[in-house]
Amino acid sequence: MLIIPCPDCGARDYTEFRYGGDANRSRPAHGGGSREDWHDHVFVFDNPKGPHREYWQHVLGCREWLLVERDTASNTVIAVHRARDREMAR
Amino acid sequence: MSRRPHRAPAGGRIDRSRIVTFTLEGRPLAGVAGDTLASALLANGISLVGRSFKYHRPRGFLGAGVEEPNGLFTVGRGARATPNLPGTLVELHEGLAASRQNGTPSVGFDLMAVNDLLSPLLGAGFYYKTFMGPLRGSWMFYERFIRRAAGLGVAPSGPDPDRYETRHAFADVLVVGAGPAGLAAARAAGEAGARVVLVEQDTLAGGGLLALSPEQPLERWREDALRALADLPEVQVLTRTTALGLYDGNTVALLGRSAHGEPDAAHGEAREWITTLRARAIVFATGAIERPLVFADNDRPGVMLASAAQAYRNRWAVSLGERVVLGTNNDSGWMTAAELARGGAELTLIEQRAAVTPALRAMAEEAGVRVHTGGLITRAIGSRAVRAAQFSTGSGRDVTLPCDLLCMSGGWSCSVHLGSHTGIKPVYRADIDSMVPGSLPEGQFAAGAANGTFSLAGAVREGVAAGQAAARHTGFGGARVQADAELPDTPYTVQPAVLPPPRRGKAFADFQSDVSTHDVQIAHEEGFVAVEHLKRYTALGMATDQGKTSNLNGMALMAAMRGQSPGGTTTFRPPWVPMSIGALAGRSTGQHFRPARRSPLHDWHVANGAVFTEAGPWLRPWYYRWAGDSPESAYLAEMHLVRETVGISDISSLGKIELHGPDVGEFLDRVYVNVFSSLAVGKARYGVMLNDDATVLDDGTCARLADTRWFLTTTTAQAGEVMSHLEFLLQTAWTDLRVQAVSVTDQYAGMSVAGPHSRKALELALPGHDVSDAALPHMGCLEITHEGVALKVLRLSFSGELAFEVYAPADRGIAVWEHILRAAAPLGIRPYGLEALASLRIEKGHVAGSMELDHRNTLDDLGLGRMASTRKAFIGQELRQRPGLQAPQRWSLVGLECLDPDKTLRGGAILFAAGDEIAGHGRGHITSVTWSVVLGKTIALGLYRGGLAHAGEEIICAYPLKGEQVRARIVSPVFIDPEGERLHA
Amino acid sequence: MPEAHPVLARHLQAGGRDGVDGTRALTLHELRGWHLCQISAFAGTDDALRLHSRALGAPELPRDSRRVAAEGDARVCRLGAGRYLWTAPADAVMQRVARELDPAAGSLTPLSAARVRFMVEGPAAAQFLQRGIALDLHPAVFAVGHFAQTGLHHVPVLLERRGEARYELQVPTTWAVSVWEWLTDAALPFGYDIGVDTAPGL
Amino acid sequence: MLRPMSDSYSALALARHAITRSPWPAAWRKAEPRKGYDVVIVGGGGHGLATAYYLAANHGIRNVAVLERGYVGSGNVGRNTTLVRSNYQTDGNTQFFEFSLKLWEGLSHALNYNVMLSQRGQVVLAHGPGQLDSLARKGNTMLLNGIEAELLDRAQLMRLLPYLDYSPRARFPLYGGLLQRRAGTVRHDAVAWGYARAADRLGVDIIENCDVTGFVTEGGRVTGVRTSRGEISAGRTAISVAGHSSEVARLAGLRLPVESHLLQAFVTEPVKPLVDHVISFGAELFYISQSDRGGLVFGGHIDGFNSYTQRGQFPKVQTVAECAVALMPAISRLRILRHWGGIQDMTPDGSPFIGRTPVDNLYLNAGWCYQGFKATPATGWCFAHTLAQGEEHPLIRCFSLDRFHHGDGLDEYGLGNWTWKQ
Repeated sequence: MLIIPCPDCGARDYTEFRYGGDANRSRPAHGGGSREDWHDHVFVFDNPKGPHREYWQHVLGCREWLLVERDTASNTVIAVHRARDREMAR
Repeated sequence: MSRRPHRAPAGGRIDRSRIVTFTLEGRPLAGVAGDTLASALLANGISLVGRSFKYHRPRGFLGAGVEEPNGLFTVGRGARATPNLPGTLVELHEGLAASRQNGTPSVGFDLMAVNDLLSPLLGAGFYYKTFMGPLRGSWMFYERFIRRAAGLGVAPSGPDPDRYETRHAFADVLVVGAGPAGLAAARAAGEAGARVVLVEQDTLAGGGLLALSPEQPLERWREDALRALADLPEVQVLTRTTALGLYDGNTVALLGRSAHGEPDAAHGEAREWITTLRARAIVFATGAIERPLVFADNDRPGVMLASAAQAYRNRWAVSLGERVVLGTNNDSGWMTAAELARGGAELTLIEQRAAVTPALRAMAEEAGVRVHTGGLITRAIGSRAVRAAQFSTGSGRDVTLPCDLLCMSGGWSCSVHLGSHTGIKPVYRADIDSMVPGSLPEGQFAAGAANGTFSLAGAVREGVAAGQAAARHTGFGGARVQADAELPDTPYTVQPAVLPPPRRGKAFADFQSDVSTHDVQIAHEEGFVAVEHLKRYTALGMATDQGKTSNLNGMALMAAMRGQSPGGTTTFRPPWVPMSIGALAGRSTGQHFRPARRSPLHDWHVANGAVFTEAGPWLRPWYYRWAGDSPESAYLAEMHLVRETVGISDISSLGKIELHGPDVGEFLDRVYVNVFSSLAVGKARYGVMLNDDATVLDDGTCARLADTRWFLTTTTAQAGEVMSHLEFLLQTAWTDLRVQAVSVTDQYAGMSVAGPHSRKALELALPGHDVSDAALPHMGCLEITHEGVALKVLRLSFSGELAFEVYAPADRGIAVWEHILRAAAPLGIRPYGLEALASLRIEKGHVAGSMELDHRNTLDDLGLGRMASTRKAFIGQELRQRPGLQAPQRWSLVGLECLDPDKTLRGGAILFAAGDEIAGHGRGHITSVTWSVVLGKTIALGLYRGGLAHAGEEIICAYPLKGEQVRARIVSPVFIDPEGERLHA
Repeated sequence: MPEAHPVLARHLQAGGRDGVDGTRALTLHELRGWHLCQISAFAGTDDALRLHSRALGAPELPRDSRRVAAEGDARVCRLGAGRYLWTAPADAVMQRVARELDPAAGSLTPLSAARVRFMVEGPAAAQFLQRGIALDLHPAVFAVGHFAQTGLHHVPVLLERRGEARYELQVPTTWAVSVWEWLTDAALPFGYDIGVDTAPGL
Repeated sequence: MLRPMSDSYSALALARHAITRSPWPAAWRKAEPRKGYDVVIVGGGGHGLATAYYLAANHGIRNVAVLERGYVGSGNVGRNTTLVRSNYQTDGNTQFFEFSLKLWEGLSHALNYNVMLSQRGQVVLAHGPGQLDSLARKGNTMLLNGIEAELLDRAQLMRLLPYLDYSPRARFPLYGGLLQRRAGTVRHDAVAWGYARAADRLGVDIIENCDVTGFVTEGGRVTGVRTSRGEISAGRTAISVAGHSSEVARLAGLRLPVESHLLQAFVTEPVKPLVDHVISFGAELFYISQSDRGGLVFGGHIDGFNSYTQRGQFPKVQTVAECAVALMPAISRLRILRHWGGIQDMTPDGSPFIGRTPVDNLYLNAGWCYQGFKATPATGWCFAHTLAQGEEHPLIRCFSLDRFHHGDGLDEYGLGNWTWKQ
């Protein structure tokens, strides 16, 4: 069982979460970005075998969107942050 | 079949005072409490227990436990009949009905045994080389016979009457296996203060100790250990509990089974249950399994693992032979030989090694075991029961020894499966000729035989160490454990089994899959030498015993043929033993398969003649019986009601979201294609949201209730998606926006009052509130309190009629609904269901979820392109400009009128222009169809290449599944009231 | 005033059942008659919301998402960032906050009808809940006064430990019947009594 | 170059070997890499081997190497649920998968290897009128493209598949279904072995235990590959490594619209014939059939998050079991013998990419989502054509790598633009 430590709720089974995909792609600014930027943001992935930054939302818990760093080769969770904290720190 | 009584008059872990009667193929038999089906059959002198998968050779029990490949039974009657259960794992219970499998007509006389004679044709991979002709499809002819011949038992035909459960559990330390190492580990971890769960697949804790006579002094150690565990409040010992698989996060799936043969399902007693246990540390004390020797006809009934013979003798007091030959290559074979000899058997030990320690010799001598060193068993003689063993002496002479039991002790294979399920490959240890666990990750430990430590004292020492380490890993350190001084510390040495030279007869590596040395030879010749190729080409290790006795022997055979030393590794996949599908499903069966979502008005619908239909998880009124007895007739009456007078419909399933905050307007401007920030308080607007890729995410309305308070509705299907989408944007992309989204879907019952008399209906229901066109114009909203109940009233229409949506707190929903029905009764108001709702919107040309909103279509495809604001940016704006999405030949929304009065349009029909060849993918398809009560004909919505540019054209709707072609005309999808006069009435 | 119709009304009439051993080791009750609402902050207004709501008589908003903050009869759970579930036997203060809260600081959403509350009680309560709740309910981990938002048979629920052998479950109204049917089926082997609690202070 | 056509497989040959006890030759040579090839195919799975076979058989290009990191068929060709079918509705998919099914129908003969195509028919179930309408759209499209299809109502379903749950207990009642009789199953390992043997006989070098570590480029063109067994030059280089497409493409500097996801598969203990069709549940993604050995083989949805672990999550095992019992209540007492995971390329629209890449001389076959196995022969055929001609075969033009730039996504199932929801 992939277990994700939610910063608010504690360690929970991944089934409490909704997957949100690759979080490494930077979203072009609203109303900005070329069609090419948006294409790459929406359709192209690094898809690494190894550490992967990805979104998960704790839908059955606090509903927080989390930024999870996980090794796709082992499913080891390396780090978890609230997405909003990470965004604000940018 | 021998009828000699085999049960010793005393001894064993059985209760002779409790006779248990059971049947084998209907024949009544008796065993005693504590028996397994296997021990009871053997005690009854029944040793022919099955036929092999491919060659249908007669087979007896090879083992006494989880490793058993041969003795598989169908147990139970009727819908409770369960095929393929190893008799060694079936606890005997009163009335148990068992039958043997894979014999035609019976296991005793099996016509399919002819396959054994044909075996030169049927070697590994034979089917890839033949059955191809004479025609291309010939395989389908042969396959029927092969399918009938294959398979083991017969599946039950009715629904399972038993109950299953799933559970969740947590532990600091999980110890798997309650043998000496596991008992010691659990105790050590428990005494350190950790919360411990010790699981044991057997009915009793003790592991290998259970195969020793209960009169032995070691029994005291076992009892002491169990007593110590019972005294530790945070230690749980679960017998009849098998660890099936290890998954990520130190999660182990456990299968528990009821001690009762026929559990009481009516009172909720489960037959089996799956527990998902999350442990912070795990100790694998899973023991080891003895390996057979590979010699000709090593599969004859009466040829058995030495450890199994000892277990039958000591645990179940069943002595299987008076003249026993035991072949071995390791020290444990000597111990077993001595133990069996002490039990009274005349025992000859054939040891492949030329020399052993004096201690072993002395022990054998003392027990009266005759010994031949440097000897190899070469063949078992006998067909339905072994009569003699042939062996070659060290000097190369062949000797035949009469015997009634031939025991094999080919060394021990550590049970490394569980620890390797998450990808840690086991490694081969040459000194003990076995796989041992690979380098385990932090928090996982192995101890005892599972770890290659076979001496009792050594296993307990390792168990203690592992238990302490596991406890320490979870934050419990420092406890002192008393050493067990008096446990025997016998060494274990082994020499890899030598393959006897090829002889007549088949020498099996995998018993159930019928993989012999010959098959391994074929695989070798044809180049299937990689371990996985060997397994897939020969089926080695693929049987229901999952290769517990065969994997290592098969790999050793291949290594020998390749001139390599034994080694290599293989992948073990969960589960450790087969797991029933019912236990995995637990109680998520029948209506509990998935939870159902019910409107707050559900009880009213039930009491008032609604017929329900599934809409995703929701149960919604499909139609009401007042309107007719079938959906086809009822929905028309309900449509008439709405078009002509007034109806009321339950729309509680719509997603409802309150948005609060100073920046909601800006937020909505970004997520909807159209502008919301300019919306006045007291007004609502229809909006469409796109995904980043410009496909339509959802449509709905949003009302501005107050300056910073908004009320948004979504489609039923997309409610969850939209909520997450909004939260995602607020939490990741636009963290500066001061907006909070609160789902209020469950807070409010929603009802739509629709029809030309709907305003009158509301006036009657809400006296004192002004719902006139001036006070509440089209797309207006009001918050009112009526008789103490806060209501939201929105003037919105899905049907195209004058209509109002009323939202009331969920617990007042039925009261408000009934109040409206009562108040507006003079107008003839009635409820209408989903079918009418969905049909009315077709007449009005509104798109709907899963029909037109199917994640493929863009704003422009749905004819809504003009909604897109050019004054502000919105999600999906950029990718919407891609040429493929703007191409004039895209399929877009059209209305269709049926032109053939005697025919009907159908959803899923493919559209062609007049003159097109009716072939290929056409120019579009029909998405939604209804009979229009307004127009008196069938109408449809569809997607058509070029869309309304073809308005007025006559086209063909092809439905070849029914051999139909129907003419239709492309029209505006807004079939009624294009000017909106009804809405604005 | 139109009467309230609890969604479980029909189901609570069914009565209890004896378990495998003929006893009833659980009680499953519905709690009624309380007021629930969510008060919410916006980006950067959490502290302002705390001050303003407090000034209007709301209970102190907790900063921790694991423990229920009780203040008199009122109870508050922090559901997530800037979101607090406030439960009280009367709604006068809630209405005042709804009316007077600075709209730039936060907002209040009534949710009394959005959740159905169950009380699960009895020596087997934890064992019973572990049939569906994937949380460690060991008292050292989930002590009295702790709460968690989690899933039960695919449904989002809020679970609070109200006593050693007493748990409250909050279930979204539209899922409540399904969850109830699931719970009573899960309770079969234990045996159970059912009922309704309307007394305040529970 | 060509070795004599001895030891062709047939009943007669089998009898001859049985009598003489003479050994069979190796199914394929254990080839050593040579310095260079006209075409180098990275990936010795079903697709790579089929491509090599058709290069040799259809185009006479026999100087071909297939480089496999592990052993032949160690990837998804041996991990799937063995279904073949051509019930597709999207222009492009319909023609491609029907072409593939036609090739399946002649494959045992073409390869002289019995791949055991069993056309027992597939039924896709509908649980309501709306779902049946969308199946009708598919069925109509199939018929209009010369592919057989039958729409079944509930009564017909009850006759054909009497063991499904038609009782009022069923949470999602059965309403109807779409039957394709020519759909069925194929013995998956045999496909890899059969193509390997046939390609080998035409001179293709199949090189196992050969890990590609990089591409050799000259002036922006790929001219060879670096491997764990040395550098190999190549006229044209093809990537066909489902599950690891992104990792290998990255070596050439490419980022793909592909994510790797884990799909689990399950097999029960063998039982006597019970399920004579391939059945697909309609309420959730779940499909089941029975192998010739007697095991019930089934699968469900991907685990749902990027993964290269080749092992599944336990809750998914339970979900699949729930679907199995919901569909066929009698299955409850049968037992799962093994379950395993394969790594699957997932794409935003659920459709693959085959053809040229922005890098000269480098060709890509990736992104097959759930449908890689059934596509094997047609992919091999069309990819070989593309490699031989330097231009895409007409049947795969819809599968271009740059289709999202143009807004030409090929969305068969309408699940939205998320790789993990496809």
